[in-house]
Amino acid sequence: MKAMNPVLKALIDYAVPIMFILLVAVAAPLSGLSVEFLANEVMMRLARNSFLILSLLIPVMAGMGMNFGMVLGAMAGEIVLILITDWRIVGIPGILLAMLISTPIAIVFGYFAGVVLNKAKGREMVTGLMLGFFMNGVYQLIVLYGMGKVIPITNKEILLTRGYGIRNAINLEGIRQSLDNLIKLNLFGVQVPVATLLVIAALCLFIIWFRRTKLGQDMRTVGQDMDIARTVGIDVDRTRVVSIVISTVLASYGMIIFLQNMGTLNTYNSHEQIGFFCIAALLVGGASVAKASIPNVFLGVILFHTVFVVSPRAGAQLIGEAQLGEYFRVFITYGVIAFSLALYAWRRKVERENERKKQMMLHRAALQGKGGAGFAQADR
Amino acid sequence: MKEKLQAVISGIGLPRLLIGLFLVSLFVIAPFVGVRVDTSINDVIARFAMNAVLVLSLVPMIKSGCGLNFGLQLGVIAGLIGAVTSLELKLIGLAGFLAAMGIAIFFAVIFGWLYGILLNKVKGDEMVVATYVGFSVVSLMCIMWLVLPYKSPDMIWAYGGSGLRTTISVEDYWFHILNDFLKIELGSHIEIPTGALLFFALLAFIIWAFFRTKLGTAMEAVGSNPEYARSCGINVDRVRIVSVIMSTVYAAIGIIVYQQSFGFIQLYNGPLLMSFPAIAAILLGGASVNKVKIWNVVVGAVLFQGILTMTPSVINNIIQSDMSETIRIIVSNGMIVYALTRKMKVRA
Amino acid sequence: MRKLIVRSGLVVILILLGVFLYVIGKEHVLLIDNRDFTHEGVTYQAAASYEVWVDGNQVGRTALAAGRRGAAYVAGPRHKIVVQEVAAGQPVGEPIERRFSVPTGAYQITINIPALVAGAESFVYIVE
Amino acid sequence: MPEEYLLRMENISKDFYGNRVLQDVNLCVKAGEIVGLVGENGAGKSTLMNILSGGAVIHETGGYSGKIIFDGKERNFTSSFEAMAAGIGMVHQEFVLIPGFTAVENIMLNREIAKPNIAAEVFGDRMNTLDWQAMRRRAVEAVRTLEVNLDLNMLVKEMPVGHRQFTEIAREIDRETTKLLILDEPTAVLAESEAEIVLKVIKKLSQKGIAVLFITHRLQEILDVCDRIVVLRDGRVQKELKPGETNAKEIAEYMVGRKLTDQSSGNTKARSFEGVVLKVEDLWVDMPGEQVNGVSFEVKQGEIFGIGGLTGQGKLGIANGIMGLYPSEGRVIFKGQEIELNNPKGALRNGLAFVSEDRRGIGLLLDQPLSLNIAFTVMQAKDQYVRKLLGGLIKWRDDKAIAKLAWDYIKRLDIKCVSEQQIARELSGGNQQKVCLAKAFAQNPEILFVSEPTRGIDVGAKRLVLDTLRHYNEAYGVTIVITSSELEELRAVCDRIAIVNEGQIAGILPASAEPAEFGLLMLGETELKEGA
Repeated sequence: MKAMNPVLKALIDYAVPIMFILLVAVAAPLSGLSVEFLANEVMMRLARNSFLILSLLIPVMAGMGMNFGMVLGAMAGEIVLILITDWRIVGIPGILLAMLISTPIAIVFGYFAGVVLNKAKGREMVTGLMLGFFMNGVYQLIVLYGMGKVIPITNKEILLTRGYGIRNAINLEGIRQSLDNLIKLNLFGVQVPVATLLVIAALCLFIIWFRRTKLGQDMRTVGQDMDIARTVGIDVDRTRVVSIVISTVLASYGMIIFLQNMGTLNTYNSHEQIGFFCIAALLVGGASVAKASIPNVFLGVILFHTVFVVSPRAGAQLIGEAQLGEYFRVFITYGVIAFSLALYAWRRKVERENERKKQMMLHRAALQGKGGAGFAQADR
Repeated sequence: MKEKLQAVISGIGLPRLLIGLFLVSLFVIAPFVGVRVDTSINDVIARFAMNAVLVLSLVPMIKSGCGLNFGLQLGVIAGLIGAVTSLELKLIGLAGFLAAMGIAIFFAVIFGWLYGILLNKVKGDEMVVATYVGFSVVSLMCIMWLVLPYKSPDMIWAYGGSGLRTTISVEDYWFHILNDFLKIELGSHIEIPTGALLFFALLAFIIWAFFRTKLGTAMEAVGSNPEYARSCGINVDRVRIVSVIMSTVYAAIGIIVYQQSFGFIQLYNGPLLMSFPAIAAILLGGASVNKVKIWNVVVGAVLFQGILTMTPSVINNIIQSDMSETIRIIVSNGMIVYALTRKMKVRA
Repeated sequence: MRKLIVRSGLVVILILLGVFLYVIGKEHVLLIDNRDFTHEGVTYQAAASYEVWVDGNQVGRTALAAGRRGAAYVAGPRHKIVVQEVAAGQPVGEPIERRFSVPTGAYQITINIPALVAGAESFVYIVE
Repeated sequence: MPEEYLLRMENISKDFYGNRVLQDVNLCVKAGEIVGLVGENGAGKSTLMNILSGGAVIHETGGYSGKIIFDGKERNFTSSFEAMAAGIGMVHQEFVLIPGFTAVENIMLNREIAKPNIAAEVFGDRMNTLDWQAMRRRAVEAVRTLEVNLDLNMLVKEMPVGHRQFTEIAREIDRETTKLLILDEPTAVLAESEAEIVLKVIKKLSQKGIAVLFITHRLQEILDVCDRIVVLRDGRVQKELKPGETNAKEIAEYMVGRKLTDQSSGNTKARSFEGVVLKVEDLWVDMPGEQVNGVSFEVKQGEIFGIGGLTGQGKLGIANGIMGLYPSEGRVIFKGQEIELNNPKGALRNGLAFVSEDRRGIGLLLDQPLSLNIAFTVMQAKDQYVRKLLGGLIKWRDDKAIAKLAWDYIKRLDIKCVSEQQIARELSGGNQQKVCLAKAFAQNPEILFVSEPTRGIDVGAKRLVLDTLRHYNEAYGVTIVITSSELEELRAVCDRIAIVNEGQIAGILPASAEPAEFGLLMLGETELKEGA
């Protein structure tokens, strides 16, 4: 078995980012959007999404793949934002208080998700995805039927006319962009929300620091080989649960940052797509199910969202149908995830087989002196 | 006595028991809150006939060890192409229905074959890959529905624009073609769609018979123990592809049966989440990720459609609010999560 | 043991922080009335127009004429109000500056300008 | 002055479900002493080491009787972590290493040195940051003790096998508390030059005062490094020997024992055969744990050919490789025709049949009726028991014919079952094995491979299975190749026996040869070495 050509290997490794770079290169000029507009859009989306996507990194480290259960965190964030809006807590204190209160909720959700995922080892991703759909029902139960009945809601503006249940869309006037506008800088015509970026930078530092802790090392161990981790005395299940809890809590913060930028909360839809978009963006950045780093996050956000911004316009210019671009966006989101997951699963299989062959060859070579067969044969 | 009870419970399966009791209690309560039992039964039967083939389509893949077919949408898409093309050809009645099926099966075989090859390459991760393949194909087809050169005025947007409508009526073509075949009316409120039920029975019989052939036996062995199957000289990958093609073809037929009963073809994002209710139904019926019997399909489809029919009418009358959608989400997705967390047999 | 103390301490601090954030982030709407107001038998008559600033932001775009009402959204308990009488677009006399605090529990709070100008303590009140 | 023993195991007995595997074993080790432990499979070596290192199996199966005194205190370890804490390190035969980690990370696995920080005050010690410098220092120190050249920053998966072994040993000796090191076949996967370094390391460790319990099947190694040799057989200490006062042959004799002589070859009349039916040339099989490294042998028409050897030496790989179940290379010629490797169907079609050692794994469809189990292979591979409908388009399973076939074998092999519809899972081990045999017989094979035919079945059934094989061979002239770990069994039923050692055939002897000769072959002692 010959080793794979390194150029080809790199090409396969980075197939998704390369595809997207090409896509951007073609679609951006076609869209006819100005560089300044694009830069502003991308900067805004970078600030809006990065925190959420960073929340995916830790479960990857623990070998649990893409945390499709991050929507649970997003739900926790939304529930709290509804409460904050009802209580009329505004500005930075509102955001901070939302984060503070969402923490215990996200911990409970994350713990639940972690326990469920531990029961579905080897199928974490599809289980996480279904768990997200399931919890969507629970979320509806809380927000559509519980709020205003069991959970007191006084603000009539966010309640449905029937007296309980939250409306489809809530105006987050009180906290709209208050983090983004805290420190704002204009760099060559690009609005830079410095405070948001600082928060994101802090999270990056946290992740780097976390990797260097004992817990981080344990997660890497568990991620590499659960059996060995167990043999050397690491509590595998607990470690996995903790990784999901951290991810869920971070996702709830990420959702709060995301929504303060958006300024409105689509009560029943905001979280549904968020998991797909974040995971697709991370994969576009060159991450895989087993390996994801901070640069992947930023590269991914920039590429994915550039395509997102330009594709409707490019579609309109090319075929005269803006709707086409809309569909195209959805298609690439799902397509990227499908492609990356399939590519990864396939490569893992191939690599395992190559590894086996390599070992066999080494073994033969070692035995050569003892009268085994020669290399020539093994090389076939 | 207690042990006996436990044995009975574990025999039926706790989730099935709970859902079954819930359904029975809904039927008991129904008359008291002003819901007619006969119309309810009629609805359950109608919806069963509408959905059962889609649920049935999951069987071959579960049997061959490919897991729950989260990529059911692939077959649905083939069915949609068949239906739309048949309408474009202006074929009415049985001819249209058969043409739709023929075209659908043709595409389903091709899709299933490619899909099967893909699933063989990602063994062990079939379900998650399948989910996203399903999603991507649906969204890709969204673009195709806009672009493909269908011309029939019954199907394209009225206001000049190109592309197909989101819902297309089959009223003038083959609406209720199966449902009305040998239809039996019991009183004024119960209509039994005999044709659709017979059609389901025929398809179920084909599956049953298939697993009594050499290839079917091999498929079952591949699903329960791929190593064993290989040691007996079976080409495991090929058998798996056959199972995927079968599932896809059945899904394509299933959606056409659904449309003739429902009266509309739903395009664009219509089929996006179609795999989940079907999967939930079969799990509810007692199947697991790698084990299934035909009666699981029947029991599951009845229970699941029963819940779907009864909760809106009964629950809404009790608490005066429409919780049916929420309950559907919780039951169907909860069932799937539950099944995924069950211990799978360790493969050799 | 030590860990328990640290942890419970942290929880207490976080709860206190939550309360603190609640108080300083709580939004109130100040209804600023330049209207007649009777309180404990004393009636304050609205006659002049005023420009009003709450925490440095002007209420409304123009001066508040007699009989008019303005509104300001503020967060937190402590605020500063500055009132300047105007006539024909020209300031009349010195601006009056008053500090006041509002209860966290109340959302709608009324401020009566004539009472404020007259130096009454009861210029801030809550209408049930 | 009485000598101080670091470890004293006294009257250790242990049974698994009434099956006695250790009987009154006494074993003492002094600090700095190297004790070699030898014995056949099933002699009780691994059970004894499991007891000593707190293996979970022991506790789950009801513990043991007897006393362990380690480091002056009586102990009863219930988990490997307790044993570790007390100072007993164990290097497993299978590496407990994370392939994607460096040597440092692996040496310090779950014993990382951490610096406290504020977060740890709240969230527990696991939030402490790792002190890489200190960890590296420790690893360097451990490797220096071994005096080997190991790149600490190299990922384990990129290391040669020998270096992985060093990494494992380094981890065990890094524990400052380690006083006794158990090495289970540390040289099994190594080339000779690497093995020599490991032996040197063992000696060095003993000079530093660490006691070593050394398990190996390579007798020469034991003779080279050990201070004392303990031979286990059938759960008892058969003999303690000093290397200077013994030789390989003597050890082998104690190990294999002479008990066979009276009973063996009783059944075996010396038969002679003409004509080669199966010729294997330079066969390599990549079966995990049972690698075959280029074996060549011939099987004669109509004989019963045995393949023996210790576990893990590759004897099981041969049949699995020929049947195409594991990736193989080489040539297999059956009746003058080359069999395609890596293709089970080809082997089956050519008249080869196989009864796997992994009965429940790949031998049976556990949830199917036994009738289908018997007929399945022949149906799939040869299209028998199938009714062709619509001109062969549909191949309908002929359940009637299958039931008839099943009943035929149920009677012939005396399979105890309720009916032919009974699920295979519900049968006892012996009856399951009979079903497996029936499955193979149903194919009317010209040559039958049977692996571990008596593993996990009771004594009466054992006899029956062997007799069945023998009868089948004599009545139909079918050539049979039996692979088994039990030498007695092979000697009782086979005509010739090949012994596999380290993936190669160490020698082929007639069944009537002396047990000790087989023993020597199993231990890799060729005539040549013995003479030297």
